[in-house]
Amino acid sequence: MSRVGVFICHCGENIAGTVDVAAVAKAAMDMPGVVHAVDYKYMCSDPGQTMLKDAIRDRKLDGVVVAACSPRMHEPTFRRTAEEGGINPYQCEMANLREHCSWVHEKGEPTTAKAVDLVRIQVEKVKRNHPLKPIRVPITKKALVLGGGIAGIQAALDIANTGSPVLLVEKSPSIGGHMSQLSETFPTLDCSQCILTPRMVEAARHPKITLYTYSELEKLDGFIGNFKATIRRKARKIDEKLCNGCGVCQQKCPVKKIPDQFNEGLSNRAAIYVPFPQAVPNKPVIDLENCTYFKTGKCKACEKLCPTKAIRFDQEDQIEVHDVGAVVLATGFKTMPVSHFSEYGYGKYKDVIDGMKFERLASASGPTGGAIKRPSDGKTPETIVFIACAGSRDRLKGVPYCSKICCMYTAKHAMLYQHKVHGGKATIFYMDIRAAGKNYDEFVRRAVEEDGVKYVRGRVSRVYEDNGQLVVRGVDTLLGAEQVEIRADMVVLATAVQAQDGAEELAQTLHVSYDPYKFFAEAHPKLRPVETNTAGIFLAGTCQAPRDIPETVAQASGAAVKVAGLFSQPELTREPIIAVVDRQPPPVFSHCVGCFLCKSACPYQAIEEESIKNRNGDVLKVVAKVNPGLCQGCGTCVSTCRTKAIDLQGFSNEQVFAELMSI
Amino acid sequence: MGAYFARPEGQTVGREKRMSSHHESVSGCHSLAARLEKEGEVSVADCYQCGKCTAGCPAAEDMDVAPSQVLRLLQTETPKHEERALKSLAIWMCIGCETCVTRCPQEVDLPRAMDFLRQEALARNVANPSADDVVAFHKAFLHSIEKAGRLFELGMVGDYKLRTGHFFKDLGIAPTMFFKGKLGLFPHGGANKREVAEIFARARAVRKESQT
Amino acid sequence: MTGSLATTTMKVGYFPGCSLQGSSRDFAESLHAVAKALAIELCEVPEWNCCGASSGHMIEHLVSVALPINVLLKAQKAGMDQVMAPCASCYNRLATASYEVAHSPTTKAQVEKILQTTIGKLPRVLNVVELLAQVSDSIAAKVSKKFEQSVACYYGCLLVRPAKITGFDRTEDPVEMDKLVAAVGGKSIDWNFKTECCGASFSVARTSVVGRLGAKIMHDAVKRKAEALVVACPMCHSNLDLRRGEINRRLDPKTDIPVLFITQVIGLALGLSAKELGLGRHFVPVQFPVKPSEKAAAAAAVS
Amino acid sequence: MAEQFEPKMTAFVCNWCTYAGADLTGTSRIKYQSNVRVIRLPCTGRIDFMLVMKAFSRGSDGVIISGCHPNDCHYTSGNYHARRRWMVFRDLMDFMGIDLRRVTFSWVSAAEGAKWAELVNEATNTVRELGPYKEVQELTAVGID
Repeated sequence: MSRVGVFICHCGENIAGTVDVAAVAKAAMDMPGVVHAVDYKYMCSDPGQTMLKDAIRDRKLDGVVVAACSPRMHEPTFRRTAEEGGINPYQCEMANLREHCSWVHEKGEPTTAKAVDLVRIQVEKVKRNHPLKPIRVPITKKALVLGGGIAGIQAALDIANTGSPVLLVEKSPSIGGHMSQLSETFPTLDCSQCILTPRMVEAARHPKITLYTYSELEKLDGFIGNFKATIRRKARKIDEKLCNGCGVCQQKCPVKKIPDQFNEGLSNRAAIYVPFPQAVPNKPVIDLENCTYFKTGKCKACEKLCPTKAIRFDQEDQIEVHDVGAVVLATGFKTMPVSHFSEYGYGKYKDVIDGMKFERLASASGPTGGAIKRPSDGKTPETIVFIACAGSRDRLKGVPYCSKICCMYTAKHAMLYQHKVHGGKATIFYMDIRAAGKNYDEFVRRAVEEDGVKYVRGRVSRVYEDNGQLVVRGVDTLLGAEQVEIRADMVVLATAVQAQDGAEELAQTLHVSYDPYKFFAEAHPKLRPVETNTAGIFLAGTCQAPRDIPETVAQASGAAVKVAGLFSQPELTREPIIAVVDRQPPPVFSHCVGCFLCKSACPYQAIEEESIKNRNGDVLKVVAKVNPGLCQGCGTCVSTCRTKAIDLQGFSNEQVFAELMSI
Repeated sequence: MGAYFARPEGQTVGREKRMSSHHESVSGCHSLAARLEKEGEVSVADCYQCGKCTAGCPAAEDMDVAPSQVLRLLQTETPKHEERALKSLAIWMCIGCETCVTRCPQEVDLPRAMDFLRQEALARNVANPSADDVVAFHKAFLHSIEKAGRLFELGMVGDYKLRTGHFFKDLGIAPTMFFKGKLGLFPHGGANKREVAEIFARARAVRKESQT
Repeated sequence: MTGSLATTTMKVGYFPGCSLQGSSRDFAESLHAVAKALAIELCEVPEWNCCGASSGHMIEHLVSVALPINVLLKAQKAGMDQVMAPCASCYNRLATASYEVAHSPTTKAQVEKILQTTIGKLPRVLNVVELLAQVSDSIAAKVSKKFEQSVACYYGCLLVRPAKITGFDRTEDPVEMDKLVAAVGGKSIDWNFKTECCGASFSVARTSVVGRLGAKIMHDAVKRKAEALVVACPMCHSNLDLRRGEINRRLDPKTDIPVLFITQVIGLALGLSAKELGLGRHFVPVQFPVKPSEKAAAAAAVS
Repeated sequence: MAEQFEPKMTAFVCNWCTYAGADLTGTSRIKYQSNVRVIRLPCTGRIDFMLVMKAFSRGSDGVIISGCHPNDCHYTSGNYHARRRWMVFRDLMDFMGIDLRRVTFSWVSAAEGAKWAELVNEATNTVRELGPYKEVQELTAVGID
């Protein structure tokens, strides 16, 4: 005969405001097996938990139901408390009275009735719970970092500095990411390259970091502490050991007219190329689409002229499999493509460019050596217009969210322009200036007060070309919405930040959740910002949401600490929510008939065949056996089993049926 | 309602809730905004005043109140501002070219709102006097259809002139139009006049009851 | 597929609209002539009524939905699965009305009450450009006299906006008419005001507005060496042709480039006569600078 | 006028997508009808369709089944098994005379709080239209269970 205790949480007004908690407690008292039922303001508070512990002792409870928020929130908390109270943690269940009841229904009788039902369901379940022991599994203390931008580099360095080895995987030929393309950075205007390149080199040199550039993650199997990562190292078609990065191949390559991605197409590169001078590693790669040899079978100029004979036309992609214990996702962002802004002539007029292009124009290492020249004719623009929110906060053509970084980098762009083009006129069309950050608003004010940047509050409706100039038709809402027409030499769009191409597919390979805009979802919006719903996989930087460099670096370090914390434990304890095959005394041995449907259903190859032998070693029966190390507890086998010989601890048939019976 | 606004999944319901409830504060007296949402299925709350509509409006410079400001006047949900919107010349200068709604980041159907305001202005008899000629034109136009089922241009223009007294305007082109066979002297048959007249009558009836 | 459509007679529901019976007879004439040449049979919607045009939706919204739906119901009764409305304004009203009843249950209920019937699946609404695009292959095949002028295709408002109703994928820079012009050997220039408004229904009541907007449009077209404007909307045509005086008062130098309906352009290329195409009805006379090829032809004729 | 019939709805949801999604519905304070009682399972793959039968025999008027979208399953393929099993089972239920309009099978991800509310409301409304599931309940009354 079980002695269950029920504890109903008010969660301040969150639950009590809608649900008649006292009534629920009273109803609970009448449920068979319940010997103790109380309601309290904050169950998760210290006195609340003490109350729970005391009750377990004094009322000799063998099971507790905490009716409060979502188990996804506090189940661990209360299970720990229950354990401290002296019962097995898995004798504690939670009824979700907040997320699934008080927050989603109007105050009233039916809502309270539902609350009672939710409690009854858990009471019936907990009566049938069995004490379980957490499973202990070893940890591979090696981390995989996906993405070699500033987020990935920072995370890799921080993890490596705690002594654990790191694989840093970057899909392009060099690490550095978007930050390596930036000219100066807000709010300090220090040069991006100057602060980033040392980090890139440090990462490359670090004894604990292995760099996998021009590589991609193919597959990730396993679970926290025990992942298997399959990595494809794309063929650079050169021998990295022999190549000394002298660059002769690039100079001699006959194909020279390929738009240079690093310079956003503002300059050209060869078919064999190093993406940019400070690239890490400083080794070229052959781009197969454009290489004459791969197109026609002739040329091989680079091979002939390479002083170290490092060219390898026959080199193939390599697949490597690595054991890792944790994964940090730092795959970054992309900016919204041209197609979205036909009314701004983006993609039609050469001199309507986006922010990244402007960064390259303003960058000392850029195609113009840092001089602001317009792409069409190389003329220095005397008037320039910046359009904020190009695609951001635009339900119709773009994305509804705010891209967060545009206000600041647009102010920076205008400032850089004013510094570089004396007497130039910069105008910014904006809706709101979102400059919340240390020294951010000061920075924007500086642009206005010291550099004379004109801010016009209003959106631009159209941009068209006329006599070699761009006519910008906007509005000044602070003049009671008066139309403004500016003839500009160049227009810069602050295009929206979007999730990286392929983010969705990656999320699916890794089983992490993502939001409607394909940004990876954090485990909790406030309290678990760098974790994902999948244990052992963490987030850093813009793959989770638009953010600037300081935030990105902070989050990357945060993710690193989570990894370090994980690696600091001798071994992992895992929820004992796993399947078990029943065992019976001879001559039955088990209800399992050995059909092994379960084996074919199991996604983790956790089902093994066990032969039951007699003393003389003759096989009497072959039955299924679950490998607790591999089983993840999805329960697919349970519903597949014909004889109900497999059951899932914590969600057993008995328990689930009991839940149903109680409704 | 949702049909008019395509949104990423995971937002509609929340909005439905908000939209149906956010006017309850002004219970009893129905603000124009509330009625526009009910009768015209346009939510002025969606407008965040970026001004893109005004920026691209071909008629803005003939307006006394900019298009985005017209919406602003409705957003306050105060009689004083609503009256200013109804009495504005702007609502009559709107050509209905749909440029604004084509570019509005929030998909606010401003032309539809303008239609609503024009009807309301006429119903309350507060249409801006300097828009008399525009009003006259539309009335003459519809009157012609209501009578003949199809437009009789010469008749309509005549009617318009009577309503406005612009007797000599356009006399320059009329004869040429006539001789080039562009101006018929008689109304066109073919339409079912009675049917059309009834449509007008019932439409007005339905509109009335929809407001009560 | 389009090719086959044209070789066998193609039937399509047809809603002329009021202005094609009056101020835009030239549009009607050219349309019928071209349709005939392309073996397209235009089946007029029986007993059709006016769509209400701008005035309808501007001051009596329900009427502006009920009238077009009434037309579409008649078309449906006559067994038409698509109705082509040459006038951009009519097209827009018909399309908008069927969009509204399809997407707003309230409006649907009201209109059903007004028309005292239930509204089922309505015929699809086509504009003239869509129709011609469907048979552009056979147009190209039938060209007898290349239309060698370089023109500015002017789409205006009601043909392309709003996209959710008209379904034009490039609302800001449509190319459908340009393609047709190219199909008959013409050159269409790239310019700025393809979809800028010309004043539409203000032609009578606010001629000044039409003058101002029209001037802006003509100015850019002329500056970019357009020898003619090509339109698919009676209102655009009358605003830019009929009101040319008003426009020229704001232009220096004044311009006398003609405004042609897309159907007239195609008609000329198919070798139809100026009379058949109603060119004589224009205010701004339709004449083009002589092309070298024509010179050659003339010379050949003489010798 | 008689009092409106309020159906008993039972939902079987997976812990990782739909349960989380339903939590999001809560955190975003999106209201929906209170008829539904949620049974939380690790994965839709765990759903033994005997559970669905049981739910009906225990007096549920309607059942909702929801998990991760295809490809997004936390356990790689649980939802595929569920879907496959559902396909087969649906015919069986149909054969047994269970009214399939009373069973809603859907995907709701952890980010689709609003979708959960819509799903519950639609399913509940449909079943409310259909009325109480007398057929089955009478059977169970006479002891077939």
